[in-house]
Amino acid sequence: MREVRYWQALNEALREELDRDPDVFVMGEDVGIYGGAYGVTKGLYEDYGEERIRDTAISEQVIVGAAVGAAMTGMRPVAEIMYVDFLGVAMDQIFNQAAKIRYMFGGKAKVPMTLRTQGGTGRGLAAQHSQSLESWFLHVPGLKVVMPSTPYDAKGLLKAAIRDDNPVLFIEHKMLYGTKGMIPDGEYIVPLGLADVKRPGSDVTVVAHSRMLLYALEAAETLEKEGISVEVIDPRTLAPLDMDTIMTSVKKTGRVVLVEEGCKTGGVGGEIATRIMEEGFYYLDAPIIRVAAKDVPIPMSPALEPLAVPSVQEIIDAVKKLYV
Amino acid sequence: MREVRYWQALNEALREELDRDPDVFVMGEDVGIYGGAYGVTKGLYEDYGEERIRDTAISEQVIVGAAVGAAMTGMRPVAEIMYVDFLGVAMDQIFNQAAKIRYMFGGKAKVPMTLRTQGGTGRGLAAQHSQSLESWFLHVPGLKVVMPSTPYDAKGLLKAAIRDDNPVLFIEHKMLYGTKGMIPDGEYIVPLGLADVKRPGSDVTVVAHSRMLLYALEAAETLEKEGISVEVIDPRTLAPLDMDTIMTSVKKTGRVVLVEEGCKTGGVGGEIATRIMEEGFYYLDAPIIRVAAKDVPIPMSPALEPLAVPSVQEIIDAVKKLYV
Amino acid sequence: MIKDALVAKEKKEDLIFWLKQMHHIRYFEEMVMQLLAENYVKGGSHCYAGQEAVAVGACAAIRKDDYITSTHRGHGHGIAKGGKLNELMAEICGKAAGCCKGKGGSLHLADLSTGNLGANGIVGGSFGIAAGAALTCKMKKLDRVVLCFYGDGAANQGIAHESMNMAATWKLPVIYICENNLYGMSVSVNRAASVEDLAVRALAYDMPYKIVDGMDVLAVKEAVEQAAERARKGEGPMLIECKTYRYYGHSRSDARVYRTKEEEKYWKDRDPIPNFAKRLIENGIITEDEAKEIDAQAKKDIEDATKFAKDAPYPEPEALFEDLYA
Amino acid sequence: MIKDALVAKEKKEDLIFWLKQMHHIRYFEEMVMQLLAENYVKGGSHCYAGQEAVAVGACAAIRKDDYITSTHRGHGHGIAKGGKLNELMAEICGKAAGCCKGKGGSLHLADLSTGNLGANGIVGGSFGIAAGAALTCKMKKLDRVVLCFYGDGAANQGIAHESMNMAATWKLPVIYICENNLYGMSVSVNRAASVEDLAVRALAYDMPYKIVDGMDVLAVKEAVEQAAERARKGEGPMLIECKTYRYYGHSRSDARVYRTKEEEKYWKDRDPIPNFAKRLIENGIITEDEAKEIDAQAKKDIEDATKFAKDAPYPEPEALFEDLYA
Ligand SMILES: Cc1ncc(C[n+]2csc(CCOP(=O)(O)OP(=O)(O)O)c2C)c(N)n1
Ligand SMILES: Cc1ncc(C[n+]2csc(CCOP(=O)(O)OP(=O)(O)O)c2C)c(N)n1
Ligand SMILES: [Mg+2]
Ligand SMILES: [Mg+2]
Repeated sequence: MREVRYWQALNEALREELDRDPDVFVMGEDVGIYGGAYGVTKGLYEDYGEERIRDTAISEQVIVGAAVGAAMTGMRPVAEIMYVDFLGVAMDQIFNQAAKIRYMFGGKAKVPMTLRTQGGTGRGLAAQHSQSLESWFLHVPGLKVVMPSTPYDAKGLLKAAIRDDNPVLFIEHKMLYGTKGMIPDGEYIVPLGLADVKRPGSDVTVVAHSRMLLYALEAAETLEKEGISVEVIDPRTLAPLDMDTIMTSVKKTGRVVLVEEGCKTGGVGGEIATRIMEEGFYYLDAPIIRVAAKDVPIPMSPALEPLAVPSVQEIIDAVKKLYV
Repeated sequence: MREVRYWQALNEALREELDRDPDVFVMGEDVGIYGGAYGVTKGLYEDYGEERIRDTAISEQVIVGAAVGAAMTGMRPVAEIMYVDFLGVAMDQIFNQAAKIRYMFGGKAKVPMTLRTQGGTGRGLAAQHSQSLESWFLHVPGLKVVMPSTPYDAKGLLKAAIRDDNPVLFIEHKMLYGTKGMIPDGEYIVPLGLADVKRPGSDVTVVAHSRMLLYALEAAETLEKEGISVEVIDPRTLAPLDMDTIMTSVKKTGRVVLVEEGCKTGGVGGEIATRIMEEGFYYLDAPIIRVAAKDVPIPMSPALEPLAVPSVQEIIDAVKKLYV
Repeated sequence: MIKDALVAKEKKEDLIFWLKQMHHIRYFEEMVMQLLAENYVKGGSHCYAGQEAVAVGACAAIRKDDYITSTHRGHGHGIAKGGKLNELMAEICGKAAGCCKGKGGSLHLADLSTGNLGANGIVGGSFGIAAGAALTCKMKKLDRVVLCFYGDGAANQGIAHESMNMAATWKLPVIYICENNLYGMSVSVNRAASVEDLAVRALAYDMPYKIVDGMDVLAVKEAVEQAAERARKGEGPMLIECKTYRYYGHSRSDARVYRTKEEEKYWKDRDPIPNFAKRLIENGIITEDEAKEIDAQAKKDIEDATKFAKDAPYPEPEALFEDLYA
Repeated sequence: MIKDALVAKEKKEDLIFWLKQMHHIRYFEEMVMQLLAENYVKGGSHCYAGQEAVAVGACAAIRKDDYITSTHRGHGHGIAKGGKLNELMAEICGKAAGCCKGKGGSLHLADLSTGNLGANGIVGGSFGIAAGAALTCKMKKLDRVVLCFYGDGAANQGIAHESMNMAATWKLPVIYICENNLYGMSVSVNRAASVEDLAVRALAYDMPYKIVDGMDVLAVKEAVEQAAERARKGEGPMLIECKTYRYYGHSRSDARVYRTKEEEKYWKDRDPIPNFAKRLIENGIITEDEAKEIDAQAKKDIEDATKFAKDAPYPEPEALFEDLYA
């Protein structure tokens, strides 16, 4: 085992897959010389050359579209869209093309592509560079959606995504790139569709993904001291969603807090809460609580940005509210 | 009162607003000579001329973008995107521009535009012409989302949308254009943000919008005969969502079925179910049931298309399941 | 006479094959219109009749393992690229024996086994796919090209611009084939675009272009052949604008109020099929009787395909959940 | 000497004003870089230094009630269009006194009171807004024009194509001002686009175009003036490509590995500010001392604005929920 940063874990995953499979290539804005806006592709251009590490024009539609076309004809593109906020520019290519082609063509095509991007708040970048839009993509059958919270998961899941024969949307978090964690020395894969119990507990189930997982762990630590044992679950992939792991926990605790960095209305929490209600209504001892971003665009001001999204304290308060 | 079809009601709303306010104009693909793909703008080109009824190129990004720019500078555009499925092409302009500009600019701009479109299944048009994507837009603060189910609502809500100072996404349904209903002779407005109890009842609350409202009413009729009294609520506008009307009903019935034509995962139902749980968990006598489309793209085959979306029978079955 | 030169350089069997393919497309579309009228077929109904010379000429210029991307008006492309008539017609009818198992229908006709990467319900939706397929050809050194069919209306989509710029910058083997049939639905090309010839858009990418008579199968073939040769040599994309016309309305519900009977007549007088038959007769390639026979055979092929399609079963309900993930 | 002719036709006070505006922008950006380094400002950090002649020259050519749309690199546009320095600096700092109440910050600097329809965090995001504002001007017969600033990178976005086609087809009064600073982030213009001059993209819309020295404020002004005159007459849009350079990296974190010191020096030798000051002195418009005084005054203005911004309070927490709906 050794300690790496989140961005390095991703960089390693790309290198290993580029080494393993000549059909894998990387494409996107500033993924080449620049090494990626957040450094994930650092050094790849130098080591794999401009044919396999392709700097593109600022043309998100054709970045995604070309990934679809290349995937259909035998390549395994790993395309990058610099911010999840920019997916809107290429939205049609994601949900109408990448996600639907296999089904529309009666299973006679496959689209093995990975679309990397990153989201979230924390850098004062305002409303068009700070969003958490993952919930939209749960509503797109045909896509898989991955959101790693640790370096270990980041590497293992990215390798799984690249090897998957379906279009995978892989959403990183801008505030996680610098975080550190242990990974094995050798190769490993984290399969898509498996949640992870990041901290076992017995009183309350907290489900959180991406950066919010770290907040949830922090909240759990504090609550532990106050005598509340929190089980923290990271779904890791939102589609497919591992409800089994979540329900096992809910059946044990009967109390649930769902945390996400996206806006509450129409968010991931509503979906998970409803699934829990559908699958285990009678296990619930209290209504499920959602802790999510306020329903506003993310403001730039440092005085406002942190107020727009959940804080550790809000998670703590929500857990305690379950006992009132 | 007089009977009109849904498309005519919309057409009247456009005419009345074009007459009332010289800043109102219509823009979109084939809204002119052709009269709109589903006939809603029939005759407007002849009566209002090509300056105010603008046929555009097939350029969805700039259709929405130009509507934003025109709205910011003093016009009240009513732009049309032919199918809700095509919003993906213009997605950035909707959620990053139209919806956020006012907030990002500290309230110093307003964007009074209406974006008309239509969705839903029923015509064998397959995966890219049959979607119900409304749930995405609940997750976009700054937008309002309207989905009329009757000619009366269609006219009154469209007029309200055009007069609203905010961007309004107005989603019609391709199978409703030919449906008939009564409307008053004189002018009227249906305010945004008010749900409507389309059928009072005492045992079960069914919430349904757009075409599914008709299905829900049909199911309610059948169930009445079997002794189950169903209250059918049409939210009419999904954002803002009138939870008061829904909760009043839930407190009375304690049993809820949510119906929608979009895919279940990440749909509107999850949001409403969670809101109900948050606001009235202890009133619920049984878990809320969602009746929604299957999580697949809409297949073209007439043997499959109807299976992908809810049927009246499915709604009936869901209501009965609440009693098991 | 330049026309004769074009005829002279082709093999007789090929000329006959192309004539027959054009007949196939025309009869296919007439049948689709009939099935729509009978309400046997629901769904998309964008017929290709009138434009046959474009698809047939363009596909005649490339190889079996080359790729094409198609449009919402894709029946002609599917036939010209070698799709099986039975499977295509069954697909239109939503049958399990269709080339997409009845899930795609008219708007999503695709047949990867013939290199047809699919029709698209999104106008402009295939531009990116074409660039991506060409990227595969380049990166894997496949010596293949991609024909990207698109309409005059689609030319105004943003992704057209992005795709052409990518292909030109990376010298990808794409041949952009603009089927300028004068209208995008009801909007005439000169109300939708500010240029007379959409071909000049190529100047924005330093890409060569050519404008050809889209009613002349051999003219289309020649232009595409030249473009394909360039592309295979690694010299990058080219744009070919084919001036053509669709004979039916945009779709079943179209009353065609935006165009005149005179205009329709002008173009029907230039019908690519009888004119090509006549030309083959005049050039001594086939006799009048042979021409009639080809026509009759094509008609029968479509009738057979239609019988096949009608007899074929619909997909089973379980199919709803199949083919979503690989 | 052609330069003299351009100077000669302007009023002294205007020439001085433009020089000062350019200084304002430069000092503003130096201050922003400093505030970023101090970590007093977070967020976007795309500085306009080096490109001052474009914003100032272009805005000098239009009227107060004309509109502009800006980009992610929008500080210069905001100043040139007449934004108050205090409000702009306060906005960058996220203060309630900012022109967007601190909600937009650098990436969303907007000031509708001066006709600035806003910076945009989405590259290309303003193209549609520009067309729409021009549509308002046309429909309401306002006799106004819209300047649509965009970068060489943004030129490759699909919406650029759609906007230009709409403006050209409808003869909207938009002037597209391409600020070609050779790079979109790290990707040089010739790796992102297949044409040497992005101005030729205008050919795709039958739109006139002009290429000007973007380091020469009067050359930019002259070109935009001519374009504005055309546009006001209803003759439609025009594209002006300004060759320019950004002096800092793309953003704070950019190590500029993609360009050479020699290239940077080449462009810094052509710095629009000292060169313009020199030209005014040579033409006898101002003395060296006056030039120094203008410079010093501009510097002080920015210091004052910075003090204002630093002293200004942050928004109250309630502001989070304000200004969402009208
Ligand atoms: C993104 C998108 N916008 C609009 C439509 C509706 N639509 C389908 S075909 C068509 C006209 C296309 O015109 P053109 O590209 O010239 O092709 P043609 O129909 O003439 O073959 C339109 C507007 C669509 N399917 N997709
Ligand atoms: C849609 C979108 N894609 C990518 C980005 C990230 N990005 C911000 S600025 C920039 C480069 C823009 O280049 P150019 O248009 O030449 O403007 P410049 O920065 O040179 O002024 C990029 C890639 C973005 N903000 N929006
Ligand atoms: Mg056309
Ligand atoms: Mg640039």
